Amino acid sequence: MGCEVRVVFFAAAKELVGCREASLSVPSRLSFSELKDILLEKYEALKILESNFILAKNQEYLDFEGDALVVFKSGDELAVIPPISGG
Amino acid sequence: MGCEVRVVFFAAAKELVGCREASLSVPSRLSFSELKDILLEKYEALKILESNFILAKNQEYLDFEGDALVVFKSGDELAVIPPISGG
Amino acid sequence: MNHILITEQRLNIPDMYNKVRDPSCGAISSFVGTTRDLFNDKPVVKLEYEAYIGMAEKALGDICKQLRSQWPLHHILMAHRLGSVPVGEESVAIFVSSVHRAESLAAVSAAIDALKASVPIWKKELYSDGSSNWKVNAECAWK
Amino acid sequence: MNHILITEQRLNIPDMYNKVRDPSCGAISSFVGTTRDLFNDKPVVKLEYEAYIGMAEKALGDICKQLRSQWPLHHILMAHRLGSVPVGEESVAIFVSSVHRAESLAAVSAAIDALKASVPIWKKELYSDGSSNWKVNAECAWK
Repeated sequence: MGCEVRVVFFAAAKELVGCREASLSVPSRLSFSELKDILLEKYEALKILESNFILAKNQEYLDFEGDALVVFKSGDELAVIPPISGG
Repeated sequence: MGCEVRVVFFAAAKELVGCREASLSVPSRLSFSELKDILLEKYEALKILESNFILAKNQEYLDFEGDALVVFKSGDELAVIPPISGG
Repeated sequence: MNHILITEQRLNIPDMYNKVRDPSCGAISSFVGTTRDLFNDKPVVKLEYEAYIGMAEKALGDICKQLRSQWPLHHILMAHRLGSVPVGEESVAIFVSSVHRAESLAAVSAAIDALKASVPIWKKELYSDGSSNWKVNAECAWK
Repeated sequence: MNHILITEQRLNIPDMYNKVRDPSCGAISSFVGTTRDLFNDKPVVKLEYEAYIGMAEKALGDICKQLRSQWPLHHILMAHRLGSVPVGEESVAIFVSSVHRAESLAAVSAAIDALKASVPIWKKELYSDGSSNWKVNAECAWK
């Protein structure tokens, strides 16, 4: 079963995709790599980042080193997070 | 040959001796321990510090770990320096 | 107390110092980052900061928790400016107060390291030749 | 530039921060020591600082030289207050600016350690029970 989540884009990702936020349909259970594939398929411009972005769900970083299971429910917020440069 | 130096006292040493500065006759060449003995003999109140003071000549610390030679000329400034507590 | 501040306003450094002072503390240590006029000899005309604000505030709070688990600290203030920051102005400020100096000195250094590694804030430099560049922290684990 | 200040006036912390800022620097680190209201649970009513002023200024200058031999630093400010310092007010302040953060953070820590070990300044605490005590730094090699 799928669900609707809000996806938000920042910095270089926002410039490439052309918007701050959008709606995204995702399966309620999928792996991290499958999730990235869905994003890259819907937002091809992100390919320019050459996979140099990670993801956060409801403001918690998703583990990007393993290929962990990600579980979504409707209304979740998914953030596309390019390499950071604060401080 | 001896000479006249100015001796200055600070903190607990100043309180014990009762003045900030005085004149002192010292040999022009003597060891650090001999110099301390002269001070303790002239200013007995310093004995309360139980040797917990070091000396500076013309604003340079005198080596207190060896028993180095100290050379004076007239007009030099000798400072009696109790343990410090700045910062 | 933890003071977390993410703002487009100019950072008020004296005010931040005053927020962490306390008669029970003998030490206030700080780190302030300002925007530089050069990047590898290229003159920088403007810097812009962007943040995932809700998550950044959360991440700064997590850093405070981590600091307090390591050292006895009194007040911690972590502030970051967003939007356009003119050259020479402050982009980040960290102030920590503690009873003795060792803990606040250590915490400030750990705090800025952790901020650069984990807080979702981005900096874009605009150069005098018209080019621009989204910077990447060496501390960032994904780059 | 090195700024050395020994004064009976209240230390002006914002002014000191401004003295070390520079557009070529991305980092300003600082340590400020304030007088505490307690010593081992004994309420402190007053603190008095005394200095061998000429030698203290020289010693602070030597510390700046030592710091610059270890790290690339831009401005260094070292200030100490003398005379009566009310509880909660600043007694010592060290500000260092540098291009990147590592060097100013390291220099501030080294500076306060060196000051406490070598600069001829003395602190006397006066307690609410009328007693007083010339303090001794742990860093002092003769104690």
